[in-house]
This record gives sequence, structure tokens and C-alpha cells, in this order.
Amino acid sequence: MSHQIRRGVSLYSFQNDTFLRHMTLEDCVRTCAEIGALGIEVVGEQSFTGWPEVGMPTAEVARWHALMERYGTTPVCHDFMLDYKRVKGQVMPFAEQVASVKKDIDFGAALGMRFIRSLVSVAPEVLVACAGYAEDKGITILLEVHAPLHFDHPWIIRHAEAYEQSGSQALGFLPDMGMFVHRFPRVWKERFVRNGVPRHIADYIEQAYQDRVLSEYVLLDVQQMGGTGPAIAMAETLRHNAAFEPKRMLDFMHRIHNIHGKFYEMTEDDVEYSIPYDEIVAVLKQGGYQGYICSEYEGNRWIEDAHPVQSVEQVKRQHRMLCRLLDEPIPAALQA
Amino acid sequence: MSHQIRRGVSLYSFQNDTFLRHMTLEDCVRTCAEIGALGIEVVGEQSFTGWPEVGMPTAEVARWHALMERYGTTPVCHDFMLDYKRVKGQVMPFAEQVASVKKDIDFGAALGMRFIRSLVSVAPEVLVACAGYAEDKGITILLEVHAPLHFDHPWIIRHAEAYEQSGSQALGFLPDMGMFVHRFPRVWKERFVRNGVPRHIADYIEQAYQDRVLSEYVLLDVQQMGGTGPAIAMAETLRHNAAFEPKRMLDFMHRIHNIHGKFYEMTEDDVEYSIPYDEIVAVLKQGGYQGYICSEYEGNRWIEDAHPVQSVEQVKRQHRMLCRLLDEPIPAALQA
Amino acid sequence: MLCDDGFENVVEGGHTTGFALLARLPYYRGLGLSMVEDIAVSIDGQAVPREAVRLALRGRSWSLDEMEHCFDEKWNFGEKARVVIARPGGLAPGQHQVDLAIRYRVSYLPFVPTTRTGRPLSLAA
Amino acid sequence: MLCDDGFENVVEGGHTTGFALLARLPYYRGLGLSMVEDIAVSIDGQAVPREAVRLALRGRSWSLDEMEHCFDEKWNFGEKARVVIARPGGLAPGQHQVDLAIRYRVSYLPFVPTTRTGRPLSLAA
Ligand SMILES: [Mn+2]
Ligand SMILES: [Mn+2]
Repeated sequence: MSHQIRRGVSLYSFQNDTFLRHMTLEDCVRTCAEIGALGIEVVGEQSFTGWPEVGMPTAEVARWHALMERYGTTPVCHDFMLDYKRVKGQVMPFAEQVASVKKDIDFGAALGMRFIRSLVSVAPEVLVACAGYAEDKGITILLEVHAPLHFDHPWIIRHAEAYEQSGSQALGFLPDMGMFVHRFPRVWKERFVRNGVPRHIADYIEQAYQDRVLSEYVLLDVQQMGGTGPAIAMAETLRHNAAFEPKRMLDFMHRIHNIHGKFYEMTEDDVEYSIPYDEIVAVLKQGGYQGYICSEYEGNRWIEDAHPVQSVEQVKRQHRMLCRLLDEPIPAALQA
Repeated sequence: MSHQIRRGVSLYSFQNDTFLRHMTLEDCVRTCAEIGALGIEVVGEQSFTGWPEVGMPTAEVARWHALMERYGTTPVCHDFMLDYKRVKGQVMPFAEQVASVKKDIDFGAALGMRFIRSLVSVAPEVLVACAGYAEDKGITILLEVHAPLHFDHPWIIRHAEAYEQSGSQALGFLPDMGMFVHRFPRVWKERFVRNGVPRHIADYIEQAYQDRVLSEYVLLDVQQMGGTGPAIAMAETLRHNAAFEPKRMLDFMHRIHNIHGKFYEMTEDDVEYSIPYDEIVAVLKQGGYQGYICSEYEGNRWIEDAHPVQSVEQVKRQHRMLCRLLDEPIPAALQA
Repeated sequence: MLCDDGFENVVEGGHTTGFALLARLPYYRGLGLSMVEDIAVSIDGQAVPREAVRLALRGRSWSLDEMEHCFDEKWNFGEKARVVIARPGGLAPGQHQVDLAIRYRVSYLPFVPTTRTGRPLSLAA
Repeated sequence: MLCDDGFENVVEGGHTTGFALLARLPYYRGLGLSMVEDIAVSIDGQAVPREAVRLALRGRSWSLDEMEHCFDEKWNFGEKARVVIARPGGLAPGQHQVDLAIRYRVSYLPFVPTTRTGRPLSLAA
């Protein structure tokens, strides 16, 4: 089945390496280009300095364009934050939120992005108020649909209705595949065990997740098993994640313009341990999705206490998987 | 649009009156017959004595059939409980759960019911194991889909998949309209205020519900507003209820055979204050639903501390509304 | 839950062996006795020891611990049960503050509910 | 979060006015200083008073209270900031147990996270 789905990477995936200054921005872009992941997504306040508080990092923006040029990569999305609690004890007034988003539209445009990503807790009215401005700058604002939210949650329905009513095509969605965790991630479970969760309780929670048991029941059971602290925290993850269905994206596909390829652990045989990417890609093909799947490796925080974080290797494994699922030849840099 | 939706009542609606012995079983059945609600649903362990612990209440079953005969009403559904924690500190073994459900199939059949209602926490394997037995007895087992669960929750998806795989038509769903609370119920808010929630916090929670805000955010805000005890309990209701979409029933309509017309408050102008019944009935018509909508009044527990409970008047108001939505003439007993 | 009627001393063979009150299970259906975990009574602010409490239904009665293993009887919906408290000499006539808390195990609830109530009741002379 | 390097006494005009350490914000992006609510330091189990703590970045520095009103600067992603603690005479050379807890306000989180770390560090002679 032909499709127009392209591979990309959010540099968020290399956060462990860039945080410790083991990789520079250029290292990240080069790595992506080598593995044929030509779409580059960034968390603006991670990959650039001073934005937005100090202002536009003009020199860094110029360097960014030079890197895109040198490695033939394409800017895809600037993930912005909108700190509406910037002032302690206050919620940023509506007009200031709109002004803040417009600044991030400017920054996205300056970076040559097609999209900027809004976090899910932003009110729809704020984004609708920015739609015209975004259109003028060639930017589409994408609300990230992220666990515990999902496409049938009233908050997302409210956003979808507001976008349709606005009549603007500069508003859309960016689903994070962390919504579709179909098995309790192995790296989560082992971290919780290292944190002190008794093995039998950890096994119980993993099985309850597999059985799709309602989180409230699991919490009661774990308490009755004598679970405390870390065990309760592990059970609480079931309030946050649930194995929702990838096909629920189909009703919203006309508004989906970018995908966060969230993943926690790619195994040796290039399979994501808990997220069904075969099902996900099949749905994206079926829905005629046109855009990038940008890797978002988030396993680092779960293993950094005990294992060396190998972000690049993990991203490579995911892209070998994506080549397979997208019927693409495996580039040399990805040959095992 | 012609349809085959009929009106019924779960005698659960009169629990306040039957608990206090102000109404007998016959009073309930007569009241339903008078208002043209000919489908009668019961919580077996509410409307009959001794079941299941003491055994089949044969005399009461005979009287039940006499009442159906006298008032021309139709037995619809026996809501059974399956107390899998019957023995303290243990979960009832699988085989015993299956045996217990089969006893309730017998009781439902003895009462002339078409359906028996399983609570949502029962494992699908248990119900699938009873499907054959139910078929032989002319019974269909219906899993009640009840807030906080909804048709896109993985637990319900797991049940749906198990039913399809079983190949049996004796397994289905009974959605409770409490899934579609689109406005924070007035009777809940006033009860919480009487319980001590400061008015400004209660207003905040009501508005947050209207804005479809994720429950975790509301809980944090209420804590930061100094909310304690009752205010936290009020905010916690947002973990339980959410304004899911009635149209999500359409994908499962072929397995939906009964409806719990849950309601908390029918206003003077025969409108349910927080549940969109116009939308619900439209979806049921669109999906070709054939069966009863059985009133399930649950407002009593929210007002009994301060107001006289008028279950019959509330059920009458709901049925005036249903007549309007189902294009039925209003029977004399329902004329305002 | 706590009934006005039936609050009286219990006299057996001329001896006042305790007192009793009538109560209904605060739940929308009857419940097997094995799932009624506790009936906590306090009189005038004084908690009654668990061992002193018995539940009587239709001619049979159980201590709270015996109820845990009773699988052939249930406290029916809206049924007034007699809660009998052993206390030699019973209670003085007149008004007493009666507080009642019933804890019952409901399989499908993700918590074990306890319902409390209390008010002054006058002991039948 | 807590760096090995940079743990040293601060000498100004011949006087040892305190000591300093290097730290990075434990978060996947930089954060405006107004949202960094607390940097709690304790040395050898002894908590340092809030007023004694300053954050220094690229030539500027703020007390924790001043940071709350600073809207024109941010603690960048992975940026080593100098945490300066006022203490006449500074610390004795050698090993000290250093514990650090940073609390920061993140708008989209339904809680205010605090990240803690601590280990023995040796004071540069
Ligand atoms: Mn994401
Ligand atoms: Mn119901």
C-alpha cells in the first residue's frame, strides 16, 4: 500500500546525551541524516538557549539553518511550552497566553518549521485566537494528544469542536504513541523493582495491566497486598496510561499532521516492547496520514540509574523497525 | 424516524421508597404500568428476599408473575451482583464464579427475564464460560458499561473482543447513561456545598467540569485553593465521571440490548439537568437500537439529607421526556 | 440506618443482660452476612467492644466474627435487624447518644465502605 | 544534577565568604528563573538557610527570592549553574556530604516536582 509517511526524530530522544554535552546539536542532526530520518523536531527550550525569556537566539537560528543545509534535513516541528504559571500563584491572563503563543509561532517560523506543538493543557480558545497569525506565518499549531488523554476524552473533543468551528486549517493534533501502551513496559517494571517494589506486587501490576483492569481496582489490591510508596506509585501509573486503540485516530486523521513516535524500549529484534507500532503504522496508512513519525525515546529516565543510556542505538532500532513497516530499504547506517 | 425503543423502569429507581417500606413491589409495578413503562428491571437482591444465599424465593417468584399478568408488564432484566469477595481475604475461584453466574441465569429465567446484568468488574472469561448455559435458558448476559468505564476503555474493548471470539449471541452490553454526564449535576454540587465545600470552590469545580479539564489538574487547583475533605471528594468525582460521547455506542450497537436510563435530576420542564437524553435517543434511533430504556433514578442519595425524595415524580418526569423523544403520545397518568 | 423504634434493654429470665437497637443495612440491596465486616456501636460516646455485639435476624443470631463465616443467610434490603449488645444491667432509661458505623465488603467497589450515623435515642422504659 | 567539579570555597578580597557547587536543572528543557522555586542545600546533614543561597549564571546572580521575580533569564537545558552559599570561613577542605533538592514549577504538570540527589564531594583545596 503506497503511503506518504516519512521518518523523523525529535531531538528530545537524545536528551541524555545533549544534557551531559556528549552530543552537540550538529551530532544529533548528523545522526538523524545518516539513518535517513530527515525530519527534525525539537523542544525549542532544549535545543536552543535563552528562548523565550532572553529572546530570539539569532546566531543559533542561523547555525540551525546551516545544519539543515549541510545534512539535507527538514525542520518539522518546534515543541513549545507556554508556561502559563510563569508568575507564582497566578495563571497567565488569556491575552498574555495568546501573545506568548504568537512568539513561539515566530520562533517556529524562524526555524523554518511547518508545525509548532502545543502542550495538551492549553485552552482551545487560546489556540483558536492564534490561528490567523499562524496561517500568515505558514505555521500549523498542533495540540499534542498525550496519555492520560486520548481521542475520546472530552477535553480533546472540546478542542476538536473548537477547531472545526474556527474554520481554520492552521489548527490540528499531534498524537503521542504513548497513548497506546498495550503491555506494561519492561523498563518501567524493572525500575520500580529497583526502587523497592516487591517482585510479586510488580508481577501483579504487570498482569493487571495486561488484563486491562481499571486502575482503581489495582490500587486497592496493591494496598491490600501491603504495597506502600514505590508499589503505590507503580500502580498509580495505571491512572496515567491505558491501552487505548490506535484506530481511534481515524476519526481525526484530517487534523493529524505529525506523530510522536514515543518509545521506551526497542528490543534486540527491533520491536517496541509495549507499543504496537505494526498496528499504529497500519492505521496511519489506512487513514492516509501524510507526515512524519518523529522518534521520541523516553526510556532513558527509566534506566539511567542502573544502565548506560544508549539513545542513538535505541533510535536506530526504532528506525530499522519503521523502515520495515514503511516498506523502505534499510540505509547503510542502519544495517545491523 | 420509526424505531423500536420501548420505555421501562428499573425498580432501583424506587429504592428510597421500598427501603422505607413506603412502597411495595406491587406499588412499583402498578406505577410503571400506569405511566406506560411496561418494561420492568430489578436488582434481584433488592426486590426479592434471600437470593442467592438462602435460595430461590419460590413464593415471591410466583407473586412476581402474578403482578406481570395483572399489570401487563414485561420482565426485562435481573441485575445480579456476583460477590466474588464473598469470603473475606479471598477472590472467588473461577469455577465458583461461573457456578454463581449460572445460578443467577436460573433466577433470571425463573422471573421470565430476557437479560441478566453483570457488573463491569467481572472477568470476560467468566461470562464467556456461561454463554452456552445462558443460551439454553433463553437468557442474554449483559455487561453494564458504567462510569468511569466507557466504550473506548481497554477493559470494555477486552470484553467486546472476548464476546466476538466466543461466537455466542448470548453476551452483550448494557450501557448506563451515567457515562454521558455533560454538566456537573446540580444535586451533586448542592450536596457537596451542604457537606462543607466552600461555594467558590464548588463553582470552580463545576466550571472545570464544563470546560472538560483533566481531573488531575482540577485536584491540584482545588488543593492550592485550600480545599480539604469534602472539596477534595467533590474534585475526585471528576476521576469517575466524564462527558463521553453517546455516539461511541454506535460501534457496539449490535451487542447493546438494554439501556440504564440513569438520571440524577429531572427539572420542572422535564429535562435531565446534566445528561443529554436528546442526543442519546437520537444515537439509539440512528443505531437501530431495539429494546428498553429503563429509568435508573439515582438522585435520592444526593438530596435525602435535605429534601424529601420524590422518586415517582422524578420517574414520571423522565418518562414524559422519553415520550417526547420517542414520539409517543403522553399517557393520562403522565399528563402534568 | 438507625431506627427510632426498638431501642430497649434485653431481659432474659428476669435478668437485664444488655440492650438492643434496630438497624437497616445502608445499601441498595441485601448482602450476605459474610460480607458485613463490622457493626460498631457506641453509647454516649463510649465504644462497645466488638465481642459484645450480636446481629439477630428472623430468629437466628450471630456474633460479628461468626457472621464472617455465615454463607447461608443475608441481611435483606431494608430489613430491620436487631443489634444486641451484651451489658449486664443494660442502660438507664431515658436519652442516650447512639452512634452506629457499619462496614461492609462490596466486591465491585475499589474501597470498603463504612457508613456512620448517630443521634440521641430514648430507651423504651 | 549535582556536578563533581566546582565544589570549592569562595574567596573575595582575601576573605572566604562561603562555598559553591555546580548544578544542572534536572529537566528536559531550560526553565525561566521565576519558575525555579527552591534550591535546598544541606552539607553534612545540616540544612543551609534559604537566604544564604544564590544562583549564578553567566555573570549574574540572584537570591532564591529574587529569582521568583526574574522573567528575563532562564536556567538553560544542561547548563551548569553555580550555587553559591554564604558562610563566613567556608568549609574545611576534604570530603563533605552534599545534598541538593530542586523544586520547580511546571505549568502542565498536575503537581510541583522536587528532584533530590546527594553524595560525598571533596572540596577543592
Ligand atoms: Mn510527546
Ligand atoms: Mn446502572
